[in-house]
Amino acid sequence: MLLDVRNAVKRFGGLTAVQNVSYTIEPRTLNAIIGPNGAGKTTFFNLITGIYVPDEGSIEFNGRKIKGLRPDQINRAGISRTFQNIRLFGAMSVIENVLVGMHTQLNINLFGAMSRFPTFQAQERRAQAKAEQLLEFVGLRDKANEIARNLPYGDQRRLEIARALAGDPKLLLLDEPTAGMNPQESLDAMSLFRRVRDDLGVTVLLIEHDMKVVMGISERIAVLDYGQKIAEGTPDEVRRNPHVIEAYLGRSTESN
Amino acid sequence: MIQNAQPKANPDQMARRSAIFFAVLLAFAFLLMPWRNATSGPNTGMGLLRIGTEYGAFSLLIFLVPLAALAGFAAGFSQRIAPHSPTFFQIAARVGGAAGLIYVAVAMIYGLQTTGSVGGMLSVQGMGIWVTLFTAAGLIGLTYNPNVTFIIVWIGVSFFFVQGIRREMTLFPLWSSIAFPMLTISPFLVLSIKMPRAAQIALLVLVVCVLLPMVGIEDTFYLELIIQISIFAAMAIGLNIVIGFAGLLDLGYIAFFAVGAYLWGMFTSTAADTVFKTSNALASPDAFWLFLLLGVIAAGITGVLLGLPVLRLRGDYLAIVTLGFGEIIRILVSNLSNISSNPIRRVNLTNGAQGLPGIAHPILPQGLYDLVKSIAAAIGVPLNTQSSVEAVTLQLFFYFLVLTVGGIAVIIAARLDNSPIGRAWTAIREDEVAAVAMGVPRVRMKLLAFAMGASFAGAMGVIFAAKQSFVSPESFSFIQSIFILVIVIVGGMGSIRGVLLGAVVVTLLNLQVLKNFSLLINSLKNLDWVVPIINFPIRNWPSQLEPARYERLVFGVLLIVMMIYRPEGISPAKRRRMEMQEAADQTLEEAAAEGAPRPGMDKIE
Amino acid sequence: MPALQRAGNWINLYILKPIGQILVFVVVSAAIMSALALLLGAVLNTPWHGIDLLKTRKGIDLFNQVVKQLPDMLLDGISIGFVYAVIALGYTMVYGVLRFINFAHSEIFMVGGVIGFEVMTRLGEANALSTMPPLFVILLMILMAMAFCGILAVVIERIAYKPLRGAPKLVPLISAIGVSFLLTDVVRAVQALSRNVFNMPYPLDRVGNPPRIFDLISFDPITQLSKGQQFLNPPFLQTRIPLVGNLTTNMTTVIIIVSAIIMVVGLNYFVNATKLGKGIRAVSQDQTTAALMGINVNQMITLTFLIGGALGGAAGVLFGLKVANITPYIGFFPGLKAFTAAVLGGIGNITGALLGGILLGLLEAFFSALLPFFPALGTGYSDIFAFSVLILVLLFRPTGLLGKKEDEKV
Amino acid sequence: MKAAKYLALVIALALVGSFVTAPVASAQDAKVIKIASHSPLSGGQSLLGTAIRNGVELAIEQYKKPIEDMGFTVEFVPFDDQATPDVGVSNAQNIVNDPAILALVGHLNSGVAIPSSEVYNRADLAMVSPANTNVNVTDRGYPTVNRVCGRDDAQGAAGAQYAVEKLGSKKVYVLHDKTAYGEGVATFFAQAMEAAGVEVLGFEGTTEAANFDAIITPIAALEPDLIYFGGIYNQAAVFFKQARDKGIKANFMGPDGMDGSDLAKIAGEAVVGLVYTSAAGPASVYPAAEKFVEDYKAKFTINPEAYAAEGYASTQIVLAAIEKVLSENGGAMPTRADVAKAIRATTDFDTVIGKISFDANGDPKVATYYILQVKNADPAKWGENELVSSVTAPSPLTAKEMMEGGMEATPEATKSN
Repeated sequence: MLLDVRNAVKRFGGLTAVQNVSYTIEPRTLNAIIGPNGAGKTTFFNLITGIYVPDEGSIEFNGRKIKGLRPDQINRAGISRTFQNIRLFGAMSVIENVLVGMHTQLNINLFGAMSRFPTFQAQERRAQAKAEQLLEFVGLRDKANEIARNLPYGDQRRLEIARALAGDPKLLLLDEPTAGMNPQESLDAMSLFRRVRDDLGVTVLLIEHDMKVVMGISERIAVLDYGQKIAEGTPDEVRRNPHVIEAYLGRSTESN
Repeated sequence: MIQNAQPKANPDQMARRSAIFFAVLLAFAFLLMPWRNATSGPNTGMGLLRIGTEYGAFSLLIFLVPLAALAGFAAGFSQRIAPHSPTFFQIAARVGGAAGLIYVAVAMIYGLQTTGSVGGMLSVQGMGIWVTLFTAAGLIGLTYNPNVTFIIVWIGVSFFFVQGIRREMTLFPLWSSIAFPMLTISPFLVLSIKMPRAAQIALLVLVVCVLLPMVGIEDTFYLELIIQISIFAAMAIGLNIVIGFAGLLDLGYIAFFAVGAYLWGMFTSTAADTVFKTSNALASPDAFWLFLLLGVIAAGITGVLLGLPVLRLRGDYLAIVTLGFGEIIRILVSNLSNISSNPIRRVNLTNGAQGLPGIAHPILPQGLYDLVKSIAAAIGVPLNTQSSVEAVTLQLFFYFLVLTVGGIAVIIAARLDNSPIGRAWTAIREDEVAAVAMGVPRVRMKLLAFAMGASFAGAMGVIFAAKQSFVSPESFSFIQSIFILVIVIVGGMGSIRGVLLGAVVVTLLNLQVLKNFSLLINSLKNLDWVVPIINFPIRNWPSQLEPARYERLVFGVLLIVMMIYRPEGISPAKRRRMEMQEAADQTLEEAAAEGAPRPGMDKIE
Repeated sequence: MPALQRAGNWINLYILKPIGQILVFVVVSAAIMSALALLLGAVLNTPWHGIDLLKTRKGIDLFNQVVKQLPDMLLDGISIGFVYAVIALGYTMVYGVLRFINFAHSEIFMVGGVIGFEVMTRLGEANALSTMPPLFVILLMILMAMAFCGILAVVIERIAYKPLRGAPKLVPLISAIGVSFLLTDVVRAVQALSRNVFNMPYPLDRVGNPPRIFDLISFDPITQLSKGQQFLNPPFLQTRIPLVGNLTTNMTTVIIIVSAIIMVVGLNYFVNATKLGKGIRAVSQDQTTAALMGINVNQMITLTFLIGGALGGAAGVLFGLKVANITPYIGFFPGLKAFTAAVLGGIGNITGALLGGILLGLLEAFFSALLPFFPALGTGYSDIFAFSVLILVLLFRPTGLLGKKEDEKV
Repeated sequence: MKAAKYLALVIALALVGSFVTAPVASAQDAKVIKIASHSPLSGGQSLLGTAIRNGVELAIEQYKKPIEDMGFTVEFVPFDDQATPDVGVSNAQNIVNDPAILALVGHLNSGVAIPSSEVYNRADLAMVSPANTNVNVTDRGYPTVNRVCGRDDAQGAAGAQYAVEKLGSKKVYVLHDKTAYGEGVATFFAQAMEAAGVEVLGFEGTTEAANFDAIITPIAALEPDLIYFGGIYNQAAVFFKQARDKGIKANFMGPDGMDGSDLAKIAGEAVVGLVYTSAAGPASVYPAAEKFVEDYKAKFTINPEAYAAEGYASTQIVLAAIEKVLSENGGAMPTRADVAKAIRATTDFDTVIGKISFDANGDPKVATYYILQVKNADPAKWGENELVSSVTAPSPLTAKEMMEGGMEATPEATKSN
């Protein structure tokens, strides 16, 4: 088991955003979390990545307790992510963005940076080469020196993924990675997600609204509603689950 | 103006640009060069404006050439009036240059005549030879690279300009505050103009290690100015790490400077007996180099100590806390003169508001004094008294010391910026949440920024105390922190070159240009000058409005104007320039959407 | 009847509630500070062995001293605290709308003090100072200063800040520093040319005091205002106002506190209950959305500066009444303190500014008054303690006491 | 945009050109002697700095005649040190590089004077200080550094002696402004008081300039019979006024920083009865002072603030020394070293503030400290403050010489009036 969340609870004031959710992920799988708006999906991501600390419950990653660790420590442990509203370092170049993502992989040494010893320079060269590889992987190689902010929307999404992959994560969390894409771009993105898993061996967990994407690539799907996990299983299982249908079609059918 | 020369500029444009500056600078040279000779005796000089003498008439003649070029340029520039004709400017520049050569030949002969020796080549009187060298280099440059011509002529002219003006001249304040800034910004011009790396380094070494010290030996005020510029520049580079790279607003930066200054001061002041109740200073002057290192470390640690509690804060909260911290350090040094329960017989650490007098400077080897003395004699500035030799040598020593330390600071800052650390800082500045999610340890990186920034100020503090030989809390007030902040912003936040340029501009403005303006008015007053046209005798200017009393006002106005017309700073970092550009573009779009006729007038965020 | 009821609600909501809130702030912070001081007095009163820094002066009963000084310290702290609060309102208003520290506000405050001086002196020159009702004089001073400084702030905004909107944060900050340099020197130049003075003492003793008849002949307030005339009445501003028991305070303190309360309540009403106030709040939340909703953003920003400047001007007059002398450089420290107060309370928050001001005033009064009893420390350290408290508060509440935590949506 | 820049350049050039043609030719051949003043002309301390500057200008105007008769032009150059050491030192470098400047009168702040005078001394440029009472200014023993004002140690002691003997103080509270000057003189006062067995209830420094409430509260609680304020009057006045308003009945006392009519203008009745020490002789002792005040008012339309007279006196000494050097060397341009020597040799020279002789350190050999009392709240009658006592104290160096010569060296109090 790569990720093991047990009975996670997160409250904001009176609102319980995540309610007693348990969730596990096997290595090298493609997973999705779906749910209506406000279901607590992003909050769940934030719990895993350490931006919020769960009020109750435990989170284990790769056999190690990560609850209470800082986001950068969790990243170092091997969980990387993208954001719902793209958060690139807008004024930096494309390749610099990827290099920042590599932070945990580099030996950060003040005196190395000041003295530029050969070891430091070699490391920089390696990092540069690896970043270029990653850009190649997501198809941005020829835009390496452009300023991130000037990229078209789809490219920004892909750059965010490249940046997230730069830290050699074991688990990649994608927060609505195809939001705002046209069908062709979505298809490209799906193949990218698959390649991430197949070529790089990275486990993927994504939040997605686009059912075509979700059903097309996910091996397991969990459904959140009102902060609770209401269903989990293969795409087919989830598709047929009455709770899910209810959650998506609204509660009007439920007798009051 | 001509910095950021884009490689894309077309050759005609380059030639034109170069020609115009060439013409302007030659005009300056003609105007001012000969004055120097005027001092060797009454009416023996070749003063351009001594119309009636043969030289005067001659000079006036060749002065007209570049003037004609100028006029032609002004007329031809606007394409609506006449289509531009680059060949005209090239011709004008060549004619001007040729005229310059003739002029220079005359000057050279004159220089040799007056000194009568080849040794006078270096001397200020034999400047003709120098002029020849520079002009020839410039003209050669014109044939293959107008930019090189331009910069060589700029350096040459500004150097002679500085050398040529004398304290005795009535308008000395005016000339020196044009000439010296011209010379001090020349390294930036060298850096900003595209040319072979070797040429760049050669020109930089020429200006920084030869021309500026030469000027400084003759007039130590110039050395003082460069030393202060360098001290502020190194601090501004440190602050730039905190603000420009890591995006943390620090309003109490001067505190770290105080840490370094008091570190050296407390241990070597002659007041050490009141400080530590010993009869001798605790550290010998030889320990200076050790203390320079200790200053770096102590300030770095202080930076971490400040950083630890404030890292949770953002933006303006950080600003007020750092401001408070700066005040705390200042109040501490002014209060640590009494840390026992007996108010009168006190245990004294910093000598309070009295300040620490008699701080030691490092002892220099005797050979250095002799060397400086002989160099000075060689360039025609005999140092007669022992105290003047000492004064000049010390100033030169501190000049090269701050230059070295400042240079190291620049290199470190540049290397950090272009390293994983610098990238992490930029990432934190751009988007803290995303940076942390990418594994950047926020706290450690911010602490590092604080510590690095502080350590530069600590080193400069030690040097400052040794140079001033006296420190008191007055040097570390809030306004000083603001002064450094102004340097960073005016120069161009995030850009190392910009910050250096900012230090030059702001420090010169404060210490030289504004003061000289006051002095100029004063000397015009002494001369009973009457302002032409309005016929206003300047003597009647009320003393309540004496310019010396309103330097701050002028400084304030300049800040406002600067921020309005060039908010990204004089030489902005590429990233910043882009951000500003984007803001402007947005405004344009908005304006276009609103159908506003004049874009950029009414910006809405 | 419903109309009356509505009026009742209105009074409750916009008058009584804020006043109640102020009262609670004052009482609670005063109580906490007093309790702490008494506690410390009791604890440190016994010889504090070993620690030289905490030794009290010989022959001083610290606890008794605390008890003896307590009423004075509270009054001092509260009265200066209200002045800080009024200045802090200016910082907070502008910050709330533009997210920008208006460094020139301390100079606007200083100009307010100068206007107060000018009004008072001119009235004195016209022999009106002594014959007009004192409260009217003070009202006139405050109103004139408010009008002038409000307009001044708007002009400054137009010239120095407006062209910078949209630029990075630090750019208007530097511009503001430029403005503050400019203002001090302009005031100095104007005063030097017009009156040839640097110090601008308020002729406080003359308010409401007709001097004896022969003093009226050729009265020159600058040189003669403190000539030692025998006044018909005791100076109005020195009138003692009885408080609890035999504790009294003077008229100046009462005027300061009352005017400050009126201004806070008025501002509270304006911002929360009027249409313009809602506009300002909308702009402070989100400029773009506000503009889309048909709010004239520029107008609202101008209005904010007008109000902020007016409050700064009023604070200048109150400060002048309190300290009796204004110079062109007087603005810096109160400005700094008020800014600190605004941050302490939570910058951008009107009630926060008030709470921060009162708290900072009390802190300053307590530390300044009690530190002299520790010979190894002394008054000089009071600012260190004040700033330390600020840092401590921000450590536990990073957005100030009443500041709302801005949760970033991730 | 570019066109505008170039155009601006052209215009600038044209302006420069027109400037050049204006006043160049005149005064080029005349031999110029410049005397500089160096004090804060901008910022919060500009009031006193300007007073020094004005004093120097007035003295030059009035006494330059003999030097100009010898074929020199005497010019006055004011410098603004902004009360900041860095600016002071930078100006100092500017000053020493102008060979025409033969002597300098300044500074206001000892914190600026000490580092700046290091620069002057290396260039043999004589400095005469009108206001730096800090002991470190002259105790370094530089041949170029002199002062006409008293020393903090002697002044503090003189004040203390009067406070003990005449005011009969038993409990004193000492306050200072946390400047080198204020803290220095207050320290010596407090030490002298304690030595005399007076209880020092408190010794506090504050930079507060406006609201003294919180500082006054503990003073009121301690009930001293004398409050000493080591500082400058525009801060002290506000303090004294607020202290009286708070019902404090103690006597007030201060050093020569209290000597300014604005003290009475701001504090009014509160300072009537205040006693202050001053090294500058009052008009009743030095009649020349009266004329000085009139001339000053006529020229600058303002009352001379503190240190204006000292600035004037310093300039008198400087000009006399230059004149002496000129008459000795037959009208050649004097060297700075000669001028410095002549200034140091000043003996029994009559200035507007009294007779001055310098000792080997540049201190006045014998300084007389006048103790004056404010008699009237009317600032116009500031000049009528009553001289209640005077104390003559030799400088430390002179005292040492006297000791070695076996003479009586204790300060001697003389009853006057």
